Amino acid sequence: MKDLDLTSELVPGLKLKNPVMPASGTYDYGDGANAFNPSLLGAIVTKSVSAFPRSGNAPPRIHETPCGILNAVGIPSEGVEAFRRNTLPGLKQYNTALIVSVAGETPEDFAQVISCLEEENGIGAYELNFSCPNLGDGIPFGTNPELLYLAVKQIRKVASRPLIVKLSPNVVDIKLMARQAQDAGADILTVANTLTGMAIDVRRRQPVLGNIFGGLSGPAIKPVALRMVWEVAGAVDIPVIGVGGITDTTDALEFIMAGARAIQVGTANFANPKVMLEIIEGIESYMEENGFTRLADIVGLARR
Amino acid sequence: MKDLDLTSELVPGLKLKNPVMPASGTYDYGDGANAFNPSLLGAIVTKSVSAFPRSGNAPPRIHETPCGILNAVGIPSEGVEAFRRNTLPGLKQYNTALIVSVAGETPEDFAQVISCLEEENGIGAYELNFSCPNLGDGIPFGTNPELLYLAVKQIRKVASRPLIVKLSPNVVDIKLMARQAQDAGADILTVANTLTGMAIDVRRRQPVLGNIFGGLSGPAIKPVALRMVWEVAGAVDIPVIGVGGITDTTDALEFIMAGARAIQVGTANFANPKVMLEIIEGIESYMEENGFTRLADIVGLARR
Amino acid sequence: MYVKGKIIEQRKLRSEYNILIIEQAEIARKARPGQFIMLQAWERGDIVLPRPFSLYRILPAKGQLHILYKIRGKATLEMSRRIPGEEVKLIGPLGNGADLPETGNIALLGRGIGAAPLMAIAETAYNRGLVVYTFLSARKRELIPGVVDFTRYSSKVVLSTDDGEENEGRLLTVLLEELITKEGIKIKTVFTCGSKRLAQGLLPMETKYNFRAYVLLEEVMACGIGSCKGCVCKVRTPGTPEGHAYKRVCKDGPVFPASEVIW
Amino acid sequence: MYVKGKIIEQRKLRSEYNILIIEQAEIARKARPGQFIMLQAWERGDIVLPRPFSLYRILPAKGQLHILYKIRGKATLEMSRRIPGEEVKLIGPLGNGADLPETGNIALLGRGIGAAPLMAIAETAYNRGLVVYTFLSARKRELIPGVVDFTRYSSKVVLSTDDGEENEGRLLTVLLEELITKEGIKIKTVFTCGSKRLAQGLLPMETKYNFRAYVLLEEVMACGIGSCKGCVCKVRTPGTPEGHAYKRVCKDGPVFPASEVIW
Ligand SMILES: Cc1cc2nc3c(=O)[nH]c(=O)nc-3n(C[C@H](O)[C@H](O)[C@H](O)COP(=O)(O)OP(=O)(O)OC[C@H]3O[C@@H](n4cnc5c(N)ncnc54)[C@H](O)[C@@H]3O)c2cc1C
Ligand SMILES: Cc1cc2nc3c(=O)[nH]c(=O)nc-3n(C[C@H](O)[C@H](O)[C@H](O)COP(=O)(O)OP(=O)(O)OC[C@H]3O[C@@H](n4cnc5c(N)ncnc54)[C@H](O)[C@@H]3O)c2cc1C
Ligand SMILES: Cc1cc2nc3c(=O)[nH]c(=O)nc-3n(C[C@H](O)[C@H](O)[C@H](O)COP(=O)(O)O)c2cc1C
Ligand SMILES: Cc1cc2nc3c(=O)[nH]c(=O)nc-3n(C[C@H](O)[C@H](O)[C@H](O)COP(=O)(O)O)c2cc1C
Ligand code: FES
Ligand code: FES
Repeated sequence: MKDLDLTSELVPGLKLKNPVMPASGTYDYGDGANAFNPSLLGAIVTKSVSAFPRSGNAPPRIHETPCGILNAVGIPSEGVEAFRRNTLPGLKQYNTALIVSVAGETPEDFAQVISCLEEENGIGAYELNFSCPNLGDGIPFGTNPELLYLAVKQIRKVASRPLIVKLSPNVVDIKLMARQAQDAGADILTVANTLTGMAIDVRRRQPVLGNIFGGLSGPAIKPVALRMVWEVAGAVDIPVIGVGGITDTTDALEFIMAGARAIQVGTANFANPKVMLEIIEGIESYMEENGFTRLADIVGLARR
Repeated sequence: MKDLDLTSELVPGLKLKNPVMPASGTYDYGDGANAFNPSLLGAIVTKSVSAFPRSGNAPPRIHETPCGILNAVGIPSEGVEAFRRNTLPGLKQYNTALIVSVAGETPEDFAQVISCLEEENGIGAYELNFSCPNLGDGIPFGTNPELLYLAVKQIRKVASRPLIVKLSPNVVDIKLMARQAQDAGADILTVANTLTGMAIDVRRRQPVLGNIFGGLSGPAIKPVALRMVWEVAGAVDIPVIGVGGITDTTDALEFIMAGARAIQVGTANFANPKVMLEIIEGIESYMEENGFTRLADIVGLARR
Repeated sequence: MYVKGKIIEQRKLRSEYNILIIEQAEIARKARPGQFIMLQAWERGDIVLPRPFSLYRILPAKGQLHILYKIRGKATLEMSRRIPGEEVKLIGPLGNGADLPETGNIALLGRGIGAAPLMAIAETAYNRGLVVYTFLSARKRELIPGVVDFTRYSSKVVLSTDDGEENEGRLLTVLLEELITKEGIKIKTVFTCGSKRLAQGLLPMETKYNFRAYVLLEEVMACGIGSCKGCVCKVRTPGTPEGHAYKRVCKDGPVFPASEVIW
Repeated sequence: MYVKGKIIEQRKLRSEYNILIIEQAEIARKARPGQFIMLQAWERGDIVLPRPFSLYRILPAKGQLHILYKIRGKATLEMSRRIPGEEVKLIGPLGNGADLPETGNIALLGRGIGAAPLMAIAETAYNRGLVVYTFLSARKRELIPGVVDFTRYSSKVVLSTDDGEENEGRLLTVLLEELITKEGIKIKTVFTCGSKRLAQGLLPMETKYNFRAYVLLEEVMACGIGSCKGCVCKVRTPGTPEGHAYKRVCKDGPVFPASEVIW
């Protein structure tokens, strides 16, 4: 076991000890509730932080669907100032890469959050959440190729650290979005966020969620997310982090074999708070049993 | 019970006896294998017919995913001439509306199939399958608003019968696609086809499906399809047929309350060949128990 | 804490209620009344989320937890199929729990399955020497669970059913008011669960009779531990621009001062 | 035909094999050997599709169907948990079935679970007075199912295991050839199932020894009744531009002339 190399160097200076990390907004750090030490993760990823405090959507915010959940949380955030003061110090204590997820409605919002965080040390990368279907009304720029390019370019200017762009799956051509992000200066891509969905309560004769629409996550969307990871990994040269419905080691291996150099686990944390640890161990066992020594040996294996 | 009015007049001349019909490509008519008499259905919908014979994709074509299936059948078709000769006569014998689904790679393909079918009687409407992710390589015109408009306009010219445009869900803005179809002359919209997905066989280290990509259907996609029906029903004036993951009466009622004037059942037919009959009866019971007399009373109920 | 537990007993009550008895010593030792657990008593299948259940009884000596539950949908149906010896997974104990006064009388007002968390409060209060008055309502008599147990821990158990069989279906708040005014009993703290109307009915009584009313809220939960921000309720929060904020039922609650909740 | 059936017995064999005995008189009356059913022996959950299983034994007199199955994934695991008295849903009988010759000798060549449909063929052939020679292989002896039953219906049962315990792990086709050449037995029809290599090995023998070889194919199925076009295999088809076409295993098969299949 000691010869196994699970590290994944996403970009110079951002080398993960293993390829498993939580998906933004789905995992809590360090208040005793944790089922294992977050320092064991390949990275920790924060809930998306916005420039100013936001309260999020009216409840109900969660609804279970077949093999999935709809969430209409709507990115509540303490705002970047409070985040720096209250939350960040705790997160820096873990002995692993720290990725701060950033949300906003305009490129300026993102730039503002990042400018503020640039003064901090101990942050490994920013993940730009361009894909939240719960924010605002218009088509978010996460689904328009030109706007995406311009947004990344503008944000790139203020960010000295690696930029991860988290893409929305609610698009025609994810490859195009990925190339736009790469061309505008993204270092890494996370593929993908939630699919927009809804549910109706037939008894009450109205939409279930307070916000009507929500983001669909969980095993239900895995085939779609995996397809997008496959497409993007073939379309860009920068690393891809795969996310969407990963619930066990086999799921994680599917994403890695499709070309993902790291994976995120979201919804699956709720039912099994130890699932990320199990997946790290599962990848190790898989590599050992199949004679692989480096994680890189299995990245993109199904494409060859 | 005898006072219940389940009819749904989609357009003048196309009045369904009830709002339940099979989704194209998922139901077989009349070779003794049927679990009930297809004449009881609101309509029958054929497997998509193309201009010339097509053999479809290499197997494996089917793979089960959590609460869904991927299919990469790829629209095999006997071609419209053989369809007229061999298949159509049998379908005309049923005492219900007949909808012929049409597939093609170019608007000309569609026009050719329809021109050929215009000479036949007994057809109630054409459903244009613009959304098959398994055809060809480029972005199909089902996902480009301008191309969709032009295609429908061109096909409209040769079709004297009602045109149903079946939209692809793999788009940013389904409302826009719906309005384009309406403006170009579509009479009815079917929302929506399958989401593009894939699966990897970790043991064999390669994609499961012969075609790599397939269309995701079944309960997994229901929240996404329902959201699109809700959006489209609010964006156009023409009737909407809802489809995607409907497996029981409650699912069907969700789509109807979202604004669908009829619904299609696909994947659910495989496990329960009587499911459409059960849904027709279930809608009747629901209406009776809740004091509704006309189907129209519950269409869009959750929007009010 | 994410742990395994073993089912000791699956007890069917009348109607759709069941009691599930789980052996889980660690949680039983740590838990306080008013807290809850996230339970998974089924294999993955199409159910993605664990489900929150109040602790109906906490038996640290036996290392047991009792859950009183109602069969509502697919998760609770699956739950009702588990048999003794089978394993379940639990996250807990979760939530703030109920703060009992040091001395004095408390009143518990529950409707239907809302009685569940009140039992643990009754038992704990009784054991600490507080005097407990319990008021329970439901559509009909058989939908009021645990009356025998409540009687053990309460000085008085008052029932009311919508069908009029018990107390002519009168409001529990009115019956509480009668206890206070007619019998001259002083109440220090009230806990209520299971009905928005009940909680709202207590509000004008708080100052009038000088008690503090707390409500145990429910909201759909994903994580149960505060991370998903899914389970919020609107709570009066001085100092915020709007004067209110969303609080997480799972972490900031489930017990809230009734007067702070914005329904 | 879409019908309900009742589980009569769940029999565990050695290894991962089970036999499920289902009471379903109508299908038992209509079915022919080589046909299959689509089975649903679980509640919906996350399993969307019914699963195809060959008829291992067809007992019209008792109104019973026997399914020999191997636990592979979630559906077969669920199946193995069903107990006598529980209900299952079936679609069937499906497929073309095996055409037996009027007279003469037949040979059956099966690998692993591929033996399942061969049993029904063996039994039917035996009952019609045909002489049956059975050849079965697997990795090891305990993975060859039903040897006792095969012995009842066959003049000879020849085994071969990869671990060399049986017949030094020699190829079944070679063992068949020995039967024909050394023992002078004339074979009219061969059915094979469970191994592509086996089926291909038979091809050069067809003309040499003048028999017709049929292969029972498997492909992932959704509907089982011919409507979804999901379960195709490539079959030589004179008259088509390419000389071959996709045929549906569920409706045009599962029994195909071995020489027509393009692997
Ligand atoms: C803090 C708390 C304590 C609770 N204590 C009890 C208890 O002691 N006994 C009891 O019977 N019930 C209790 N509940 C409610 C219980 O969680 C639901 O009845 C259960 O989740 C229903 O699941 P289901 O799949 O059977 O029903 P479903 O068909 O999924 O849903 C039925 C209804 O249950 C509620 N529900 C569904 N999923 C969730 C979820 N993930 N979280 C919360 N509610 C949900 C929704 O209102 C839904 O409309 C409690 C809920 C909370 C939040
Ligand atoms: C005509 C036919 C007859 C068969 N007869 C038998 C039999 O007598 N005994 C027996 O043990 N098995 C038989 N099989 C195979 C059996 O259908 C699969 O083992 C079963 O579907 C596996 O389901 P699972 O969920 O347990 O496994 P999964 O984990 O879902 O899949 C394991 C493997 O089973 C196959 N499979 C999965 N789903 C299907 C499907 N819908 N249709 C067909 N294959 C599938 C795939 O190759 C897959 O890789 C037959 C298959 C066919 C097509
Ligand atoms: C409750 C909840 C909250 C989420 N919050 C965020 C968020 O703040 N920022 C973000 O980028 N994604 C957020 N997501 C999306 C997840 O990070 C992830 O992309 C998505 O859930 C798909 O992965 P999964 O199927 O493993 O959950 C959230 C998802 C859920 C379920
Ligand atoms: C096996 C299979 C074949 C299909 N063939 C067609 C087709 O020929 N034309 C078409 O428009 N849609 C086709 N579809 C899509 C369905 O008509 C339907 O839009 C989709 O499956 C979603 O509905 P469902 O979730 O109820 O299955 C097919 C779907 C499946 C599963
Ligand atoms: S359930 Fe996740 S924050 Fe409360
Ligand atoms: S399984 Fe549907 S055509 Fe064979």
